[in-house]
Amino acid sequence: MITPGLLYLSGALLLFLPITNRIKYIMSFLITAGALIVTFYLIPGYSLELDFLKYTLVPFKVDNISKLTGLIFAVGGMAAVIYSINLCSLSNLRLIFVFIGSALTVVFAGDLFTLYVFWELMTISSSFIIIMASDVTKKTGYFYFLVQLVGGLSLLWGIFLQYSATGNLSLHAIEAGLPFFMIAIAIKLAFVGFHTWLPLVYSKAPFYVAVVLSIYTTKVGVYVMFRLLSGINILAYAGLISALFGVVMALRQKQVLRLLSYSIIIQVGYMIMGISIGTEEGTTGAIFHLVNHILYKTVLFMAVGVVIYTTGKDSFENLGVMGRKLPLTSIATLVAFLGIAGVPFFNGYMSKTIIKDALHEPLLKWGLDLMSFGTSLIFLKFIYYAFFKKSTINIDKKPAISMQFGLGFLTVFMIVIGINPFLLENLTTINLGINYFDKKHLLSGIQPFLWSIAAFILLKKYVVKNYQRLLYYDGYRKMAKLFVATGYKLSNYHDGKLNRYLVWATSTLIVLLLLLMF
Amino acid sequence: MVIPYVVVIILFSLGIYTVISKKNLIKMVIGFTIVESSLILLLILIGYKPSGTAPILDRQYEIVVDPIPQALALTTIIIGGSVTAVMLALVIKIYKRYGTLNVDELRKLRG
Amino acid sequence: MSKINERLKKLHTIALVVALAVFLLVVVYEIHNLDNNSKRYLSEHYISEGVRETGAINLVTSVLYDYRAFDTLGEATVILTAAAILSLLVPVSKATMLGTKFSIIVYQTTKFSIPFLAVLGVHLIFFGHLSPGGGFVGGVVLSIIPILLTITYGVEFSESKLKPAKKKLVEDIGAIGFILLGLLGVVTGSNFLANGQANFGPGNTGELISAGLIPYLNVMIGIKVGAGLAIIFNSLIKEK
Amino acid sequence: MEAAVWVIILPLLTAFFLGISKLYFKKILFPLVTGSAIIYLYLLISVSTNSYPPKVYSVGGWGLLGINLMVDPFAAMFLLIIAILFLPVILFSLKYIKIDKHDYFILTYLMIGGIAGMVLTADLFNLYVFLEVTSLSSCALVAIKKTDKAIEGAFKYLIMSTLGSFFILLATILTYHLAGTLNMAEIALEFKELPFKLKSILMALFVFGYALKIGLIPLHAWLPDAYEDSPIPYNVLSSGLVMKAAVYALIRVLYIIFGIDFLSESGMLAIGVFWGVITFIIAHLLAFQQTNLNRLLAYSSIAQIAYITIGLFVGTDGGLIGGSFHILNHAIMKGTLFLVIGIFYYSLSAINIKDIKGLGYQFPIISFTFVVASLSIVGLPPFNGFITKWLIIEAALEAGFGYAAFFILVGTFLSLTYYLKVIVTLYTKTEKKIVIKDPGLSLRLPTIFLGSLCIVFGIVPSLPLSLINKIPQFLLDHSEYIRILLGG
Repeated sequence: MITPGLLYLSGALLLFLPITNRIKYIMSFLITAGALIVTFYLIPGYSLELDFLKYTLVPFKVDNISKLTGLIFAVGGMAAVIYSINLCSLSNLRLIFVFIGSALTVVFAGDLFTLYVFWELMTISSSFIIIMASDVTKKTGYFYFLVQLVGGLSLLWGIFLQYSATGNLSLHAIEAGLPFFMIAIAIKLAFVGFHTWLPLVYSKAPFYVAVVLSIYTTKVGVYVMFRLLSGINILAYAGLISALFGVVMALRQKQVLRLLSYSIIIQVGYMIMGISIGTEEGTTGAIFHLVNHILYKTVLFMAVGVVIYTTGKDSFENLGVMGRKLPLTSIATLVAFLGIAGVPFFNGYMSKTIIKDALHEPLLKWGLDLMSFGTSLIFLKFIYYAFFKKSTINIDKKPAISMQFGLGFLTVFMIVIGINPFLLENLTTINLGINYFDKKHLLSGIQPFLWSIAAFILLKKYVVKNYQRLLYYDGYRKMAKLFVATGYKLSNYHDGKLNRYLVWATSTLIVLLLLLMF
Repeated sequence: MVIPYVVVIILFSLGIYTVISKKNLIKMVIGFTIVESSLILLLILIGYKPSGTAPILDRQYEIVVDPIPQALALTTIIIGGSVTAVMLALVIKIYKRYGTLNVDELRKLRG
Repeated sequence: MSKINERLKKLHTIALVVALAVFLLVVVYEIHNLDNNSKRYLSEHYISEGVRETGAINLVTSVLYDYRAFDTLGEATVILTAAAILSLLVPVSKATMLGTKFSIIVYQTTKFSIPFLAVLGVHLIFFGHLSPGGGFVGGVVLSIIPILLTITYGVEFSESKLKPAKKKLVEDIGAIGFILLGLLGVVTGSNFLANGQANFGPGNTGELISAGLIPYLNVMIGIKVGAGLAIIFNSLIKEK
Repeated sequence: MEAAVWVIILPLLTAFFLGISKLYFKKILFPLVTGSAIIYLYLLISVSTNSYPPKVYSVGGWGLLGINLMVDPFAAMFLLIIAILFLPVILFSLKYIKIDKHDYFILTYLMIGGIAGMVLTADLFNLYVFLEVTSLSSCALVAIKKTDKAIEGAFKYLIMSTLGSFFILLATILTYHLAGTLNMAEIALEFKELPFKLKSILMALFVFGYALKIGLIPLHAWLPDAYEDSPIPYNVLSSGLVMKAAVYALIRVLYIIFGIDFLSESGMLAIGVFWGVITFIIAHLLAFQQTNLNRLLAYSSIAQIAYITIGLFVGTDGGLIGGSFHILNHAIMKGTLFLVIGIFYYSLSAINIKDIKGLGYQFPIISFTFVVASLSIVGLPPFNGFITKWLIIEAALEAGFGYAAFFILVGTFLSLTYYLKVIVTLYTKTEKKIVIKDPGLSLRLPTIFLGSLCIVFGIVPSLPLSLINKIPQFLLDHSEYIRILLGG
C-alpha cells in the first residue's frame, strides 16, 4: 500500500532527475493530489508491520484521528506546494517535499521508533529549508536546528526510558520519562519559555517558508501530544498561561509575521487545553481545532505572503494594499479572520465550541473566553490596518497565479467547514452530539468577538500603538556563552607544550593505577 | 633475585622522568633509549636461570636459559633502534626549521 | 610566584615517577611471591625438542627464524619503514657532513679492517644457526663497512662506492626474499614460513647446509639489516 | 585459510616492490598500486565472509608453539572496514598526492600491512611488533609534507605513541614472565589463577598504552596536531583504521586475556565508560573552538571513538555490537568528511572554515555528501550514525550506565553545534571562488561512494549487522575463542 508520506518522499527523490519547469509543475501537482487522494481512501484500522534491527515496527497505522490529521496535512501540503512552487528554488522544493512527507509519516506512525525518526527528519528538512532559503536566515536556521534538536533528543531519551521500563516501542500511554516527552512537545509547540524559535523563524524566513512551516511544525507537536500525553489535566492551565502570554506578546509586535506567529502560540493553547482534558470531546475538539487552525492560519500567512510579495515588506502599513488592490486575498483574509475570531458560521467557531463544552472548571472556561477575546482583538488590529486605515503604498508586481490558487483552495475548505460543521464529525465517524447552532452556543461564541470590537474601539490608541521592543532575559544566549567560554578555556590548555602533554599522560596512568588498585 | 629487578625499575622510572621533564629534544630521545634499555634488561632477566648457559646446544648442558626472551630482546632492540633513528631524524629536521632544541618552542600547533 | 610554580611542577613530575616506580615494585614483589618457574612449557619444549625440530643448534635463531619467524618479518618491516622514512626526510640536495680531516693512519686502518669486517659479517650470517650470531648481528656488522667509509672518507665517497639506490634495492630484495622464502612453505602445501613442518628437513644438524630454510632466511635478514642500517646512518649524517 | 596470511603479506610485498619501482621503474606505480588494491579487496572480502566459525592459521605450521592468526567475526568486521576504505582512499590518493608519491604509497601499504597484522594475530608479542609497524609508518605519513607543522606534529605523535608502546611492551614482557607463553588463549588460561592486584596493574599498563594511541582525553593532545597538516587521504586511514586498530587491540587484550568477569570485578568497565563520557564531552567542547577543519574533525574523531569505547566497555552483547558497528560507521562517515575536505583542499587549498564559504553552491554534490556525512556523524536519522548511537545508548541503559546514555544525547547536541557551523558556512553565498585544480571524477567518485554508504547502512543496517551480530559470542565469552585457538 502506498502511504502518503512515502509518496512525498519519493517525490523528493524524483525531483533529483533533470527536469524542466513544466514537468516540475505537473509532478508536484500529481504527487500532492495523489497524496490527498490516497489519504482520503485510507481505511481506518489498517496497519503495516516491518522488522528493523530487533524490533517489529509499525510504520503505518490508520485510525480516525490520524486519518483526519493526515487529510488536513495533505490538503495543506497541496495548497502550500502550489502556493510556493514558483517562489522557491528546486533544492528547497525537494526539502519541502521531504518535510511534508515526514510530517505525514509521523501522523501515521504506529510506534515510537518511526515517530522519532520522522520527527527528526522533519527537524532536519525544515532547518535546511530555513538555512537554504536566503542569506539572512543562516543564523536563524542554526538556532532553529539546535532548539529543535534539543526537543528531538529529549523525545529520544523519553523513548529510551519508556522502552527500558516497558520493553516495547508501541505508541500508547507513557509510563516512564514523562518530563522528557513534555519538554520535547513543549519545544515543538513553542510553549512559553521554549517559544523563542517560533516568532524568530517565522518572521525572518521567507514567507513561503513560514507558510510551509506553520502548517506542520507545531501541529505535529499537537498531534503527538494527543497520542502520548492526553489526559494530563494540569497541562490545561499550562496551555492557558501559554496562550495568554501569546496574547500579550502578539499585541506588542510591529511585524505582521511576528503577530501571526504569536497567534499560533495562542491557538496551540486551545489545543493543549482540549487534549489535557482527555475526554473524547476534548481531544476531538483539539484535533478539529487543529484542522481549522491549519486552514485559517495558513490562509493568513499566505495572504501576508502575498502582501510581502507585492510590496516587499511585512509592516502593518503595507497591509493597506490588501483592501484596495488584492480582492481575492482580502476575501480570504476576511473569512480567515472571522474563523479565527470564532464567529458563528465560520470554521473556528465549531472547534472552539467543542473545547469549551469539554471544559468544566470555571477558571478554564473564563480563560478560554479571555483567549478568544484576545485573539479577536489582535486580529482586529490586523483588519484595521488592512481595510480601515488609509495607506498610500502601491503594489510593485501582481501576485502570481499559483499563489492565489493556493489561497483560494483553502478558503473554499474554510467556508465549507464553517457552514457545515458536522462535516468533520462525519468524516471521522465520531458523534459528539453537539448542536452548534442552538442559542446557548451561538451566544457564548459571539460574545468574546463583540466584546473585543467594543474594546478595540475604546482602546484603539493603545492597541494600534507602536511598542518598543521588550528587553527580555535570553537564557539561551547565556548558556551558549558559557559553552563557548568553557571550550575556549579548555582549548587554551593545549598550548603546544609537549612536556605538559606528557605530564598529563603520566598523571592519567597513575590515576588509572590508583583507581584499579583501590 | 629482586635487586636486578629493582635496577630495571629504577632505570625505567628514570627514563620516563627524563622524557617527561627534560626540555631538550635530544635528552628526551635519550630518555626513550633508557626506557628501552631497561626493558631489554628486563627481558634478559626473566629468561635468566641460575647457572644456565646460552641457548646454543652444541654440547649437552644441564641448564639452559630461556631462549624466547632473548629472541624478543633482539626484536625489541631492532624496533627501539628504528624508532630512535626516526626520532633523531625528526629532531634534526626540527632543529633546522626552528633553530632550537627546546621543546617549549615547538608551539606552532595548538588549540 | 612563577618560581614556586616551577618547583611545584617539578615536584609533581617527581611524585608521578616515584608513584610509578612504587607500583612497578609492587608488581615485582607480587611476582616474587609467586612460584612460577614451573610455567615454562614453551621454552622447555624449545630447549628439549628445538634442535630436533628445526635443525638449528642456536636456539635463539630457531625461535627467531622458525617458531616466531613472523615476528622477524614484522621487525624487518620496521627497519624498512625506518629506512624509508629517513630517506624521505633527507633533502634532495647533496649535503656534506662536518668534515674532519683524519691522519693517514685512520684511513689505512679503515681500509685494512674492511675485509675483516666483511668476512666476520658473512660468517655471522651463515653460521647463525650453528653458533652465536645470526642475520641481525651479521647485518649490523656488515653495515659497519659503509658507516666506516662514511665517517673516514665522507658521505660522497661512501655513496659513490655504495650507491644509495643500490642499498635500497638490496634492502627491498632482502625483504621480498624473506617473504618469498616464506611462500615456499605455501607452495609445498604447508603453511606460510613453514620450515621444519614443511619437510625442508633439519638436514645433518651441525653442518652449514642444514636446518632447512633458516640459513637462507638469515641471509635475507642479514643483507636487509645491513643495507637498512647503512641507509639510516647515511641519511642521518647527510642532514646539515 | 591460506588467505588470512595473504591479508598481511600482500600489502607488505606491494610496499617492497614499490620500493624497487621507485628506484628503477617509476612508471609502474599506477598498475602496481591499483592492481594490488583490487586483489586485496577480493582477499579481504573472501576472508571476512569465511569468518564463521572462526578459523585459525598457524604461521610456520607450529600450532601452539608458534604464532597463530585467528579470523573471528570481530577481526572479519575490521577487515571489512579496511575493504571499504582502502580502495577509495588509494584511488583518491593517486590523484591527490603529488609529491613523494612513491614514499606515500610505500608507507600506506606498510601501514595497512601492520594494521592487518594487528587485527589477525593471536599472539601478544606479534601484536606489539605490528603495532610498531603501524605507528611508525603512520607517524611518517604525518611528516610526509615536510612543512614545519607536519614535522612538529609527527614528532609529538611519535613521542606520545612511543611512550604508549613502551608501556605495552612492559606489560607484554611481564605477561610472558607470568604466563610463560605468548599465545593469547594460553595466557588467558594461565591468568585465571593470578592474584587480583597483579592482574589489575598489568591491565592498567595495557589500557594506558593503548589509550595513548586511541587518544582518550587527556591522552589525546598529539592527535589534532598530527592531523593538522598531514595528507588528507592519510587522515581517512588514520581516523578510520589506525586509531580503531588500537581500540581493537585493546578490546582483544582485555576481553580475551583478562576476561569479562575480571573486567567487571575490577571496575575497569565502569572506568572505561566514565572515561569515554568525559572524553567526548571535552572533545566536543574543544571541537567547537577550532577554525581548522582538520583539527575540528580530529577532535570529532576523539569524541566518536569515545562513543565506541563506551559501547565496547559496557560489557554486554548489545554494547559490543553497537561499539563494533560504530567502528565501521565512524570509519565511513569520517572518511567521507575527510575526503570532502580533501577535495576542497585540492581544488582551492581551503582548509579553514572561513575558506569554504559558499562552496556549497560551487560543488553541489560534494557538499551534499558532506552534509549527509556530518548529519550522520551527529547521529541523526535516517543515517547510519543514528543506528549505532541507538544501539550504544540502548546497551548502556540496559547495563545500568544510564548517565552515559544520557550524556551521549548531550554529546549529540554538542556535536551538532560545530558541524552545523561548518554546513552553514558552506551554504553562505559569496562571490565565486577560483578553482585552481579540477578535482575530477577520480576524487569525486570515492567520496560519493563512501557518502552513499552512510545512507545505505542507515536504511539497511542488517547488511553489516549479520556479521557484527556474531561478534559477542567469541569476544564476550572468551572460552569459545580460547577453545578454537587451542584446538588449532
